[in-house]
Amino acid sequence: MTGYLVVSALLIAIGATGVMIRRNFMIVLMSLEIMINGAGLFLIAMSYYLGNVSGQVMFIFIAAVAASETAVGLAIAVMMYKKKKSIDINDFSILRK
Amino acid sequence: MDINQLHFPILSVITFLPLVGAFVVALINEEHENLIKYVTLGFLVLDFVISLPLFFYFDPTTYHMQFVERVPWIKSLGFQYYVGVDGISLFLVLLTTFLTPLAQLSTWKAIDKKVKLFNITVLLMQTGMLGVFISLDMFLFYVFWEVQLIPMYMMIGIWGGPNRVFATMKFFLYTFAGSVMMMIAIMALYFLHHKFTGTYTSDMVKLMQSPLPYHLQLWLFLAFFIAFAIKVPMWPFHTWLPWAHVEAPTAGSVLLAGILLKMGTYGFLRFNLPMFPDMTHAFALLIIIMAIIGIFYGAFVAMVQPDIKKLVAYSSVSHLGYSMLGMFALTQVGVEGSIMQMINHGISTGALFLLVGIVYERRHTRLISEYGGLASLVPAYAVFFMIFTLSSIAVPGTNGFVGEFMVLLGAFLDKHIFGILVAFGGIFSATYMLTMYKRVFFNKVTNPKNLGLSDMSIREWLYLVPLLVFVFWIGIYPNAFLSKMRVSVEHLLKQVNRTTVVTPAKNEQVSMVKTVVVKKG
Amino acid sequence: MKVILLFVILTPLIGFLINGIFGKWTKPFAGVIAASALGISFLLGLFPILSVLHGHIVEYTYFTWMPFKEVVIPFGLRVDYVSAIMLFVVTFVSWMIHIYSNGYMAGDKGYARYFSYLNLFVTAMLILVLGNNYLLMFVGWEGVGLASYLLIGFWFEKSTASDAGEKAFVVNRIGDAGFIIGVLYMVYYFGSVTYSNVFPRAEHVLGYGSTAATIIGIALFVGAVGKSAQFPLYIWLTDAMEGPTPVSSLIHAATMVTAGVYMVARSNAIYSLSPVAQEIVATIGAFTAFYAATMAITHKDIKRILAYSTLSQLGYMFIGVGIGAYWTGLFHLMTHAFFKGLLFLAAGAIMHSMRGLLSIDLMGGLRKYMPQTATVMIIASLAISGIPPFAGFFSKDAILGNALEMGHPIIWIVGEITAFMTAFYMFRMVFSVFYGEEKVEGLYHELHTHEAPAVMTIPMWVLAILSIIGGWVGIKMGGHVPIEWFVAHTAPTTEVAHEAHYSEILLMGISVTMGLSGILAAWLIYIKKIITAEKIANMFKPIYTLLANTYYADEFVYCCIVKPFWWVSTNFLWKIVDVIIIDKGMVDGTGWIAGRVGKGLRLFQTGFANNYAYWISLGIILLSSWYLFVKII
Amino acid sequence: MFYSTHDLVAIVPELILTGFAFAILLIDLWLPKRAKTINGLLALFGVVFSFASVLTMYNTNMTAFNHMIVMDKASNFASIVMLLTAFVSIVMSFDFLKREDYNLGEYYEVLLFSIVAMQILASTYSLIVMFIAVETLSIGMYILTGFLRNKDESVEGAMKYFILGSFASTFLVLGIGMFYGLFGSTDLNVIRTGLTHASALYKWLAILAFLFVFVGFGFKIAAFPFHSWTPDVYASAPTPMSAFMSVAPKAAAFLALLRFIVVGMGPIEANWTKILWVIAVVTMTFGNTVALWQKDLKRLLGYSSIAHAGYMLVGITAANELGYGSVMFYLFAYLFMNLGAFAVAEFISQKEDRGTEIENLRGFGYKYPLIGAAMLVFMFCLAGVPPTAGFVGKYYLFSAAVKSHLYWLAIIGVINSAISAYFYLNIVVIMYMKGEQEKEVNVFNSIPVKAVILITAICVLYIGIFPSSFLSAALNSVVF
Amino acid sequence: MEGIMFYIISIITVGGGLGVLLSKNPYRAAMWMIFSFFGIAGLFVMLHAQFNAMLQIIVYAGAIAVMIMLVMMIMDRRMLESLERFNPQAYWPALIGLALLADLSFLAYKFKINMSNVGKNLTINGSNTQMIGEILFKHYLLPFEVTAIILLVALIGAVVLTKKDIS
Repeated sequence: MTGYLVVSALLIAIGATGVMIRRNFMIVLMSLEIMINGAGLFLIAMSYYLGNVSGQVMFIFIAAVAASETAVGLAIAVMMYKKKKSIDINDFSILRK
Repeated sequence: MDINQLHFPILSVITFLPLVGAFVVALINEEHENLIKYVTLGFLVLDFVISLPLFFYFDPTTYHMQFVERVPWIKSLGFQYYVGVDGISLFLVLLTTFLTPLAQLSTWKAIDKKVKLFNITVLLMQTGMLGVFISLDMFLFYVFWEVQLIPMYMMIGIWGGPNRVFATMKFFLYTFAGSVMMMIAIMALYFLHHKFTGTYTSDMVKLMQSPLPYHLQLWLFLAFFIAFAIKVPMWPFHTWLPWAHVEAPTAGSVLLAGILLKMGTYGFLRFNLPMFPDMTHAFALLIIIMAIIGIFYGAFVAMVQPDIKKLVAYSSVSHLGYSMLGMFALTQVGVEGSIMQMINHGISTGALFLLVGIVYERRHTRLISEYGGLASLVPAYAVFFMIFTLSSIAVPGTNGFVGEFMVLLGAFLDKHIFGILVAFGGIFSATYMLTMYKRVFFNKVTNPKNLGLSDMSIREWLYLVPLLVFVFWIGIYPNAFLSKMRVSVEHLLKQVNRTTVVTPAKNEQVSMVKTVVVKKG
Repeated sequence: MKVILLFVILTPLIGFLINGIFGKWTKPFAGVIAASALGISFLLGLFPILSVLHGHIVEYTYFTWMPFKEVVIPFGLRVDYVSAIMLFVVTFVSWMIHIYSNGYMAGDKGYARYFSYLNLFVTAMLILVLGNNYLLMFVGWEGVGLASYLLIGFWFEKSTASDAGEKAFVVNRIGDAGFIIGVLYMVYYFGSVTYSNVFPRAEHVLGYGSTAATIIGIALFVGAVGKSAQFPLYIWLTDAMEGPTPVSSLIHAATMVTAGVYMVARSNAIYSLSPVAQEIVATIGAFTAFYAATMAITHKDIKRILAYSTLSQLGYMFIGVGIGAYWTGLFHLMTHAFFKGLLFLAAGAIMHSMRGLLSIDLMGGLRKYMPQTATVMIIASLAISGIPPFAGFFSKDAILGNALEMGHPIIWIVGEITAFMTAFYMFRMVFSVFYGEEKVEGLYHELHTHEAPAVMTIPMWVLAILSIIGGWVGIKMGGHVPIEWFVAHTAPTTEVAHEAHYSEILLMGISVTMGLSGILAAWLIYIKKIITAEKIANMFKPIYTLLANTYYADEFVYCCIVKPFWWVSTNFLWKIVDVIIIDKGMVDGTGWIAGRVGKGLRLFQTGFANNYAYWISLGIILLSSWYLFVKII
Repeated sequence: MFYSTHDLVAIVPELILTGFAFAILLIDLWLPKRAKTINGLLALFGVVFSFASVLTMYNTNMTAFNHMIVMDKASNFASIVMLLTAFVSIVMSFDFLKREDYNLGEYYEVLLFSIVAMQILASTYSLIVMFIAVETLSIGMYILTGFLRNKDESVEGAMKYFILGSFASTFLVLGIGMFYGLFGSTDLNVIRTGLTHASALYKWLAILAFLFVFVGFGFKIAAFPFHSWTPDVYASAPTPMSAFMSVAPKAAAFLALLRFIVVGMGPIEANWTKILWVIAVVTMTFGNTVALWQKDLKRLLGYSSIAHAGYMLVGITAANELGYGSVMFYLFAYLFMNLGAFAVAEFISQKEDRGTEIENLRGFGYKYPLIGAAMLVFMFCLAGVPPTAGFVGKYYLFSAAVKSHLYWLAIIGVINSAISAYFYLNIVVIMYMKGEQEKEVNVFNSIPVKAVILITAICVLYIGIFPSSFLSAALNSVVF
Repeated sequence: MEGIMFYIISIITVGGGLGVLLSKNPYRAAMWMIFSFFGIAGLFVMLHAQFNAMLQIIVYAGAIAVMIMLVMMIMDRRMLESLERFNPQAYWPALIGLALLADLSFLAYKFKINMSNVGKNLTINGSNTQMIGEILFKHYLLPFEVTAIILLVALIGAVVLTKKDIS
């Protein structure tokens, strides 16, 4: 089990690092996907080791949520692009302090 | 046992009448400034008149709360709208109803902008101040305690001097910071009372009998102490006062000095003394030392102030030091003297601020160095100023002497050294007041701007003469006031001494008594 | 009688109120109103005095002034043997001076104000004298201080006058603190401050020679030192001469300053219990008597000479009450009231006609212009110098004689030396002013110097007569001295274990010799000019400078007390402790810290989305690792 | 396991809103541009009907959908808060959208769906439902934040909100997964039973799981260090939505947090109180101290809402009935004061939703006496000065802490409220004490907004003076 | 055998993730992401979650990746490729990421659950899909419905945020 959990941990950490260090909004979006997949893997692993299918059902919800999130995220990306012709998140930092 | 000998909610009426007045004034068009002033004055005077039966129907033979009203308020926690007065608060209520109309009268010309708002503020302040003195429910007390901060804040901030924003912020934040500590203590008291007696109540009268163990009293006492010490203000919590006084408009200073500061001393009498008797004894020495430092420190610093108002402000620190000293001497005459001193300070310092306001209105400066030789230009004004100066420096025959002597005696009977030390305070109060008087009123007129000064108008006479009456009334026949507070103060001291009554000589026995108390809870 | 006694006080009070409130309208008659108020008061006062003479002490309580649980303070008036004397002296001398003032103050723009103050003073003085308890005495005590303050600063446009007034009040306050401490102790020990309660129980409660009695005695005496301007609190009195001269006469010579003596005599029951306190009183008195006299010798200003002389004479009185022979103190008080009052009035008359000039250097031969004034002045000077049969002789002799008898030889010697100096400086003044040549050519002519009007001279003459005959109550008649017998009802002379017996005649002889030799010395120097004053001054230059500058006392007080005090208050207490440490540091500092914390935390909000994610991750890491690594492992 | 109409009864308020949302979705297509206000009115009706249904069923106590959803007083109370907020926000939106020329039906649809999500969040005992509800609500909020899509700030706000929201929700999923792994279910009651008998290791793991779940909730309620989006988003979102966001999602999230913590995490109370203690303290301090430096009213309110979240956490940390009740009461009180304050922000805002700098309030109290007075009331209320609802709320929060002997927490809390008084009062200073405005400031003269301001001010005072009934309702609502 | 499979798939998964993290070019990153998703799907299969594995491939590797690619299509290619790879201060957030990894790995190491039913109860009649359907519609109906709302909201949102300016 630990192996799956470690993979899940790796995915989450990689995704989180991506969010923290990347400037390209699209890649941030991808990193978020990776993260949520890592968490989903955790759930599925639990489901398997518990012998309880609920976890798999939950993953479906999570997938749906992730999809909607991505949709909105992409909409935001388009907005950003329209606005500044750039999707560098550091270009969007007038709100501060 | 509560009594309401009038069968009429007189306290609520006097408290909320100004609020009604504020609404009425709010409805008047801003352009009718005179109408606004008269309506406001009318409400305030009416309020004073209605409050007079308190004095005449007050039963001086009982320490129980009188003119009581009690209505459940916040049922789920047992908070009540519970008001009443005893011999301690009676005079503060009357002082409030008495002083506010005079203060308002002083603003007739001094406030020339936003007159409507000002008068509303005064009326609201009146409600807040009266509420503090009549509340017998802790929560209600706290609500009023904070409520009156708002109008004062507005008053200093809107109609104050050039540094008004800083001053008013300092005033508000400092006192607010102190009073939130009190809020915690009020909560704690509420729950602790439940712990030891099994009932939830915020009824102050009941809480005064609450058996609190020694270690818990400590923190509660300190929390209340901070709130009240800032309000009084005791040295070294006083630094907001000069700011606030200097920047406040005349009426603001009068009400601030006359009434708001009394809330601190009143709070000590209502909370710290009866509720935490052990701590009162334990801290008495410390507080007395602070009070004595305050007396001298206030006087020394007042002596060198270039600004009349600041001088009077520092003198307040000194005067209220007397009040605190008398209170924590924990002798009958000391506590009575402390209350007298509160009243006196309200009258004489209030009057001094009014007087400073009169000259400020004409010259728009309060620097002592701008004046000189006024006695020959405005003799009537000089006479009034002299009389209130004398009252302030406690010349016998004026009210100041009665209070100060009582405090001295009270302190002396507690520990000789206190009385002896403080007896010398009079030297310095005379020094700073008379030096100021000399520099303002005596010598030759050096500043040609002063030559055009006009003497007091009828309106100014009107609001100073009542104060004058009290200066001599209290000075010559204080018994009218003393007799009404006697029993209440006796009862208060009984409460303060309730734990030490049991063979105070042996420490072990005292602590035994305390453990019993703890176990009961 | 109850009402009469009350009206003794009320009449001047009413006069004060009339002139004080309606001064604008009563101005033309202010003097008349005030003087007649005093006259009525004096006449009404005779009733209780007569009653006392018949052996009935008059005491009434009018209402309870301050009822405390610990002590009840009534408002009551009492005329007994001691206060009867005072009542007489005060009302009578005041009356005379009121009359005199009508002439002296004529034309002053503060005419009504002046008389209202004067009446206020008398009211306060009468409360002081007649009050039946210490606190009421204190009321009067401060009240006269207040009146004195107002009157000294009467010409408030002169900065010296207003300064002097303030100085008087503040210095008196030091004494008052002592007084009030004494009262506090009294409340503590007796539970009462009423004379009739305290004195009979004093011995029982305090005990002979007890510390308590000493403390009370000393504390009260501090008050007396302030009010009666004894060393070291005398500094206000000479400055007080800035006031109108009748005021100096009434307040700073005849009545108010003697209140201390009256109070010590009044408290005889307590002083008699404490030899230490008595010793202190007498020593301070003797020292002041001598000390002030030395300063009087060098001064040139008439009023200041008289002021120092007052200090000196007050010292005598304190010797009298200090040694336990209270009657002598009171006796000298009374005679002093007459002759010193007169001296000041005469000085006032001179001032009046000299347009305010006071230096003896400008005068000389004034006798020709002001014969009546000269005469009364000489009478008074003889009285103060202790030449029989003038009043001063009897009282001074009584004091010095008793001092020796009670076993205070040093005080006696000092007293006798002072007596010599007194005679010397008094006649120095008399000779310089009234005899010899005109010192400044044409001055008198220019000033239209003339004799004072009748309204001024008549009171002077009345006092002059009293200065002569006033002392005769001190002549032993029928086995006892009348005044001693009279006073002893209330203030019996302290009994001394070893009373020394000296020949009364011898002592008198020494006193008279001292007085006469003083006059002689003055005559030799100032009339005969055997040796000029300047030469003597040059011979003892350092001493002369010291004396002429009044021992630099004012300078000392200014430099070592007032100035440091102001400096510390301004630069340390106010500007550093208050403004910087407490206000800026502690109060604003707290707010400043909150602001700084906010400014620091604000940096978290960089505006970059990545950075926001750091904080979330960091939060998770910190929170979870606390449990992951710290809590379990 | 079959579902019946019984189950639907439990979600009637949600259904009503969903119905209206769909109605708007359809009707919007046929509406001409000038009649778009009908959308708003429909949404308003939806809220009102939903509100009415909540009120009618206020005392119902039922569970449905396999215990996934309940209808109890707590959820109803929270629903009331949310619906009132929604009502007010919609009223505030009418003229706002017209002015910004964004009068789209989608705005109201998303809003209504968000409320549905919140209601579900507030009334569920299942962690996974909570997660979905949180996400639905978040997505709604992302959209509404970026609604003024031509505005730089809006885009930026939406972007940040989106990134951070998704980031945080991952941890929520992780936490839920851990709970699922530990107890085989995400139902809070099951978790509670499991925890009661759990071994030390399980308890320890449960604490960690709690932490991860808390990240999700903490993000929604803006607790430090998950707060960072708040000021940016509040400052950038359309003002009515900032108002909405500052109250409604918080109410839902707080109730969910309460359920999660009190019901689910009851057995490990000792642990989470410690964690929450720290978080509450830091959150309050952060919000208040940083707010000291703000120049923009909306941004200031953003920081202040962080601080207020901190205060409410104090109530949860107290871990007693009084504390939970007072959190609910505080939400109720906070609704009026914060909405009022945001309404004032809207009142002074210019086209493109700009111009909310505090400096623009200079002399405001004299120019608009009534609205100025209302703002005064809001400011004192937010600072916790009586006689306002804010004071009563704060009083109960801190007294709950005191009741649990968390004296230091209460003291830090009150010190914080003293600090907060500075910046709230600073607004009063600018409104009343700094003289007149030099430059011409055109206010947003919208009658609904003014009405909102005045009515909320009255409510604030009314609740402050007569809190009794509201307080008992709040206290009774949190009996789980 | 299984162990080896696991390692291979894990390496694919994590490697894909790292690819996303490190590649400068977003198109390439998207490819890495799909790579990773396939890996995850593989892991799902190993965990007896066949339905989810399919879902993973369809939804993530299919729909989502395609959407991302599509959106990138409409953007300026040069802009996308020219963006800076990392934040200016990318080092210490990377450390935070490592710390997070350590944290989570330790947690994973410590995480113990009741494993008496490993791999059981995941199918009905050997069909994982049927089991999921049973549970989904019998037990998780409500969240399912809510999921509908979320998708709807996302839909509306995506439209409203991106459609052409109204004016």
